[in-house]
Amino acid sequence: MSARGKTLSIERVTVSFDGFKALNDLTLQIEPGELRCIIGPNGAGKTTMMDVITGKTRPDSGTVRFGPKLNLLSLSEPEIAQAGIGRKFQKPTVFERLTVFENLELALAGDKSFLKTLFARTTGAQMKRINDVLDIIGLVEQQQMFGGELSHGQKQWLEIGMLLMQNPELLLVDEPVAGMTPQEIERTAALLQSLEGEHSVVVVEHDMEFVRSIAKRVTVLHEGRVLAEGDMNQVQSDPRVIEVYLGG
Amino acid sequence: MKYKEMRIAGLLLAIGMVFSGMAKAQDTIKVGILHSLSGTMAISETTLKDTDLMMIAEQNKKGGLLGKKLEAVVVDPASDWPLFAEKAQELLENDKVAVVFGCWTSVSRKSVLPVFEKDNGLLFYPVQYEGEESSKNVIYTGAAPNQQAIPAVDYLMTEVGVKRWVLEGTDYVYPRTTNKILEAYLLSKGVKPEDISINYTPFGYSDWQARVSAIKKFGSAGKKTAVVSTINGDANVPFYKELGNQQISAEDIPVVAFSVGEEELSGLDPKPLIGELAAWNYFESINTPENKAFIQQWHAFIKNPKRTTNDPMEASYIGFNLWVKAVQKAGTTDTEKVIAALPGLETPNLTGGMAKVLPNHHITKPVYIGEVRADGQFNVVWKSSGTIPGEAWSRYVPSDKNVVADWVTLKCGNYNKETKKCSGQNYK
Amino acid sequence: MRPRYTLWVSARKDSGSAWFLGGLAAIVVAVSLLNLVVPASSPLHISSYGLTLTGKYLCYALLALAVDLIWGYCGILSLGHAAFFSLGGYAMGMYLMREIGPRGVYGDPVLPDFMVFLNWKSLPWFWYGFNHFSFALLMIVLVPGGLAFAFGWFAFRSRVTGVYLSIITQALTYALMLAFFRNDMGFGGNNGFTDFKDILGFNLGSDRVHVALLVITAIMLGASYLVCRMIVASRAGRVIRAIRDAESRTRFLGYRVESFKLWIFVFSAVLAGIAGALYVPQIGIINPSEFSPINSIEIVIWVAVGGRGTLYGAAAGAVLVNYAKTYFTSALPEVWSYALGALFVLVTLFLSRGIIGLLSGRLKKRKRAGQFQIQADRPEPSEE
Amino acid sequence: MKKSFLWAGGQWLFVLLLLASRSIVPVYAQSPSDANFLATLGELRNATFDDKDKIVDRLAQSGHPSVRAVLTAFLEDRLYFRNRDQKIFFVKPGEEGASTLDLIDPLTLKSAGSGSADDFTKILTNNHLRRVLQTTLARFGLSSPDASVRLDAVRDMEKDLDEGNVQLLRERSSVETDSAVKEELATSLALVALNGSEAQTRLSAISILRYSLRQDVLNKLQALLEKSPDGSFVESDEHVRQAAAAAVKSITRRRSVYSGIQTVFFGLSLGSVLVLIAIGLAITFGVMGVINMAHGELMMLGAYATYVVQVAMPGYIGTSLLVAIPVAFVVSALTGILIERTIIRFLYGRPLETLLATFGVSLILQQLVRSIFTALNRSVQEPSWMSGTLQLNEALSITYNRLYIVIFTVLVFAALLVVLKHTRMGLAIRAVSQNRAMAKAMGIRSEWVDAMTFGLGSGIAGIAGVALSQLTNVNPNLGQSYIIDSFLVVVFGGVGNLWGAMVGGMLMGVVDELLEPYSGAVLAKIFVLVALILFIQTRPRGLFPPTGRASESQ
Repeated sequence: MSARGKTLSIERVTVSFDGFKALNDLTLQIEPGELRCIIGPNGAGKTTMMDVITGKTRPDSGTVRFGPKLNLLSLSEPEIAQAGIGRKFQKPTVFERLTVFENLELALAGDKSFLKTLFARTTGAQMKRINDVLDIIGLVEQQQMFGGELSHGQKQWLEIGMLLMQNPELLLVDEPVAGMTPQEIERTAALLQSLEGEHSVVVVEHDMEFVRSIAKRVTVLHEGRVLAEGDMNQVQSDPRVIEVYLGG
Repeated sequence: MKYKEMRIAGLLLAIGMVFSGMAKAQDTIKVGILHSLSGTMAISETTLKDTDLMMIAEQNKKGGLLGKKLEAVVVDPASDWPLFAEKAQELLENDKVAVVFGCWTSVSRKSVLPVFEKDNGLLFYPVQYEGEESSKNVIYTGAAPNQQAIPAVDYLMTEVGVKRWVLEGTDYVYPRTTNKILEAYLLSKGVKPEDISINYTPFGYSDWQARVSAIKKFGSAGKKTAVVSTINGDANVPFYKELGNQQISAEDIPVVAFSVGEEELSGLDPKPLIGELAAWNYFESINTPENKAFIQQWHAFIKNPKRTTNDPMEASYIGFNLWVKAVQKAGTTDTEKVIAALPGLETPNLTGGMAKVLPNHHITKPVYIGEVRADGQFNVVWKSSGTIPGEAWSRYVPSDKNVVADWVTLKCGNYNKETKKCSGQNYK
Repeated sequence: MRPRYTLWVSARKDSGSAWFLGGLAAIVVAVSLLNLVVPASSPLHISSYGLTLTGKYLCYALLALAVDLIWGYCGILSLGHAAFFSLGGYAMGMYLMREIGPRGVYGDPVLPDFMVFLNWKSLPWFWYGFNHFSFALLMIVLVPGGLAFAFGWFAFRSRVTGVYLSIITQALTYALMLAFFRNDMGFGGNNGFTDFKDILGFNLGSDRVHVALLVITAIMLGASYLVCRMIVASRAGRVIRAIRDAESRTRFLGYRVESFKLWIFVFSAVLAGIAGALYVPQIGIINPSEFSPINSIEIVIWVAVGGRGTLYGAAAGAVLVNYAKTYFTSALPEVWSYALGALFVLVTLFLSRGIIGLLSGRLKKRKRAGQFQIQADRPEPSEE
Repeated sequence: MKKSFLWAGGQWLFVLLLLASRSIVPVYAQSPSDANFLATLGELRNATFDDKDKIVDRLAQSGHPSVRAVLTAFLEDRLYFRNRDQKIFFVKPGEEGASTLDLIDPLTLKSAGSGSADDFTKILTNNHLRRVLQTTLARFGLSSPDASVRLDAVRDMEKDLDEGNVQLLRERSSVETDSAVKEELATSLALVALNGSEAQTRLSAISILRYSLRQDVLNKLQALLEKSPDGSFVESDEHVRQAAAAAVKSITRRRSVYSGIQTVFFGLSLGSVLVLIAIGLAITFGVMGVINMAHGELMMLGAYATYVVQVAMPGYIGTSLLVAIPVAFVVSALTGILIERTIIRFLYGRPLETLLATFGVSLILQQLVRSIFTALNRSVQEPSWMSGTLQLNEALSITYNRLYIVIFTVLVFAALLVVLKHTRMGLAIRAVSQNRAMAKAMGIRSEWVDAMTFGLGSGIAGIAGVALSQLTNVNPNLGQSYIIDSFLVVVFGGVGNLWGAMVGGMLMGVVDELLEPYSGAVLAKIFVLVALILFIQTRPRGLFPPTGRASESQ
């Protein structure tokens, strides 16, 4: 199986933490512009997979390619981020002692070396971009509040906003709607879908309702490997999946 | 609320410090005391602070000086050398003290020296030291190398028949100079270089296992061997403990120390050390009326009949008495006049004989060699005939050969008899 | 949008700067005049002791500034800054020693006294060049900077963080202390350097020279303050704070955390070195105990007392604590450790944002920011 | 185990008081008169040390029954004369510095009442004289029923192998039964034989000596191989030289092996000190994430506790040390708990703040001790069973106090492991350190656990203090000199890992001691520090990386 034309292709990746295989010969591909949902019980390896892609964890074996040839395993976290992969953590991590505005500003795409940032001036275009995103994530009012002062939901939004600022080719979104109100969830869904097409989006989520509302294609992970893949109905009718979810 | 109050408290505390108490009443003669009361040197120096306070109290009992009471100004340079310089400056410029008694380590003296010479102050320095110095503004009442080290080595060579020497010291200027002088001296006496082993360890060195067994080995070459120790303060206790544990008795390899006295011994169990030697200009065990009186006075003042006395205390005692005599002679506390009055003055030692201020600002001292005995005191096993004049510059160091210090006629602390030059002086 | 943003920044920060720079200028001018113009007889006269003391405080303030930059803003607690300070000091000291020339005790035209006394025949190679002031200046920057670069390069790349970093910086300064205590090293051993005569031909004994040094120190302090201010206000400054708060998040945004840390660390080390270099000629002695790890800890405490993460606070803290030390060691020589110890405990317990935090905390009580800062001192949520 | 006479002195007197009445083996048979014995003794009063030397000899020759008692007393500084009538007495042992002396009559050896110290003058000895006295007295020892006393006697006589001594040794060797003493006698007689005129005697002497490990034997043999100034060999006979050369070779080889072993032991003992000062910290710092700058002062308190206990129970030095262990633990533990309750508990999760606060505490504790005990060193005595060396053979001896400290460290470490692994408290401690919230949820009173944990760590610091009191100065700065090392050990080993502290400490100790002979103390230490810095680069979390969150919370 070749990785031609794929945005992301994970091949036969195995990660084991002292004996326990978090990822077991996992193989997975993401098409350009695709919105992919990944579900699975706890310990299925969802977060570990994210870690491998973003360079946080190095696999024992296997390859991870981004675009036609870029080998992610040889890159550091910052390089991977620069290459165009953005990540939102499961537990929202924004910079608590920076303002919402500053949080977004730091996420701006562009040269991120020390000297450049030392003399960087925020250009009008960048200003506009920041304000657009502020509008999208609905934090215009709170832009001078500290990250730490936001509600949980707002933090989620802010972090998504930071993703948008990076304007990455591939977004990895880990449990975006945890702790959100139904309205917020709806807006998140809308937002993610709006991204579909120009970005590839990978969403890891427990909330089945939410997944159903956005997902075209769903991958079920179990014990570190792909258990089933397909649209929501196929997946949910798959006996193995049912077994895992009910049994697990 | 509790927080709020504490915060205010904190603020007040802060403000409180911003107002320092300065000028005090001027109808007294101020005497500065510059000894570390905290930090590593506190062990040794606190005692001298108390001695000075005792002497001042005594003097005031006698009605003070020139009809004025003496007022002690005590500061704590905290064993921090730059702080010594700073505190010296404070004493001289802010408190306008007439004289300062202080310093222990050579580096603390070196650090205050420029201050005393700039402000033309007067310092009495009460500790045995390496020499190589004579300042217009300092009176050295401790032993110079020729008043401690040389006699000790002589004793070991002649009386004990030592043929092989370990010069063991802490790595700083006093041991280095002393050992330099001793090495030159030993070689001049025909000791072979391979029979001299010189070694230095850092301050507060506590793991002596390897060193002591090395000494043991060096000492087992068949020739009578002795250790000349210039090990400083803290490192001594573990050193002697290790000697005891590796069972090197004084009969096998005697150790003669220049910085271990009654007070240091009071810090450890003397039994393993019986017979170890020390060379000083004073021993508490020396039985003279003056000494008895001094010891009683000390016990009364410190309210502890067990506290020992030691050599630097005597040096402080002598220094204080000399200053008093000088002030009385000059009829003023003006430094210039007092310094001029000092050379030639005499005051009795606690152990007999007179301490006389020499033109080189050092004094004459008797030399004693003692052996540690079971009660932590010393048996005097040798004493110099009469007193020995202190030499600022050692005749055994080539570079010093022609250098003399003379503040009476030459008015110079570093005068080269050949080149007729006076070098290394700071005062105008 | 933008103007509002910047306005808001200045509103939040620069009142402090104004106070700080103004106060600094005022102090220096006052001290200088009271020393030079007012006659010694007058009670208002400030002795050269007061002069030296002020100079020392300002050097320490600069040092505190350096530490606050990396600790307060980048979250790197260096327990080794005394090392950079001392290295700068030694570099200056070596120049001053060479400057003594033949006026030393042993009158050797080239060798400093302690070398003559150790029977050294020739100058060790690492002393070459220090007879030129310019070379010394270069070394004052290069030596601490170079060491910091070498050290930081490894430490930050291998992601040594938190307590581990603090402890190995401590090991670094400890090792240097031991090394400099050795007489064989050629840096004067325990005595270090002292008894300096003059600098660039100006007699170090005269008050005028000390005033000049004081002014220079003040200018350096002010300038360094402004540079630090510029750095922390820049985007890089925000990245640095981001690193402090959530290091790996910053990585995922594409920032090379180690290089940011490294540059800030080096810059801070250089500032410390300069502080040391200014310290030596005013105090008149430099010796290995300056390397003592305890000193490094004390620097951190100045910053904490003043208020970390506010540059002027750190500087103020340095002056305050050292003033307290000067005062106590004379006023209560027997028990001053109690007072100082208690001060440290109280400050950490009740003023976790330091004196400045206390003051500013009152000013913007109603401001959300004000309240929030207090929460922000809680432990950072450990990542993922 | 060799015991110098200074220690044996006490027993000596008793052995002797028993024998005194019965016959003592006379040195040279002749019946002495008390009168000229007293007269000779009297000459000691104002003789120079050289004269005293001769006088002692004459006394010994006199063969008077009480010679031994008198000379022993002289050796032990217990010989006085009364100023009033110049009469000579000696006093019971263990009365140095006492104001009244219990007198013993030198002739009858019976008690002769007592008198004030001021009325008496001590007759002084010096090193040389004491050496003479020892060898003299050793002759009496030769016939002691106690083999160890005989062994000491032989060893002392070896130090001065004059005709008389050699004669006595020969006689003894013919009747000696104890193997150790026999061997010793053989060696020393062989040493004498080396100077024999017959090449054959020298050869046989060498054949005995080659099995010895003694340094002086080695020197003697090496001397044979040297050339005298005129170029000719000191030892004329070719065969003897070869034999000597071979002997020297084998002796040096065996000695070097043993000295290697010794160096390693030095390392372990230094290491065990490092471990001891670090494990307490491994708990407060490792498990709780508290950077306790007052750790050193807690050790200091332990040391002072030892001192106080010892003062409180004079005459029971040995026991007092054992008593001190629990006392020190309690003292330091309570202090620790106090610190934790009043200060540290407000600072959890902020390790750097704890550093600042506890630094303040350490200043206060130091000053406190300074105010109570003064800045002077306090003398903590060493129980007799801790001093001296374990002489494994002539080349390898291990000092007891170091040996005990190694053992002590291992015991403390083991005890700590048991507490943490197999007690409820230990379980609670580990639970809280790994997941505070969860532990709370499971009903563990984390407040209480924190206090206990900190108490435990502090208490162990106190115990370390007990050990340190046996090695170094007991003064207010004791803590300062160890705090940095203890932190380094913990970080090197891996924060929060007891085994890490153990392995790390021992490793640092051994490396240090191995380097020292070549580089000298300071460079060795510097090398260790640099190596440690580099090591942390490769393993940023130490030898045994921590599992708990303790080390990450900042």
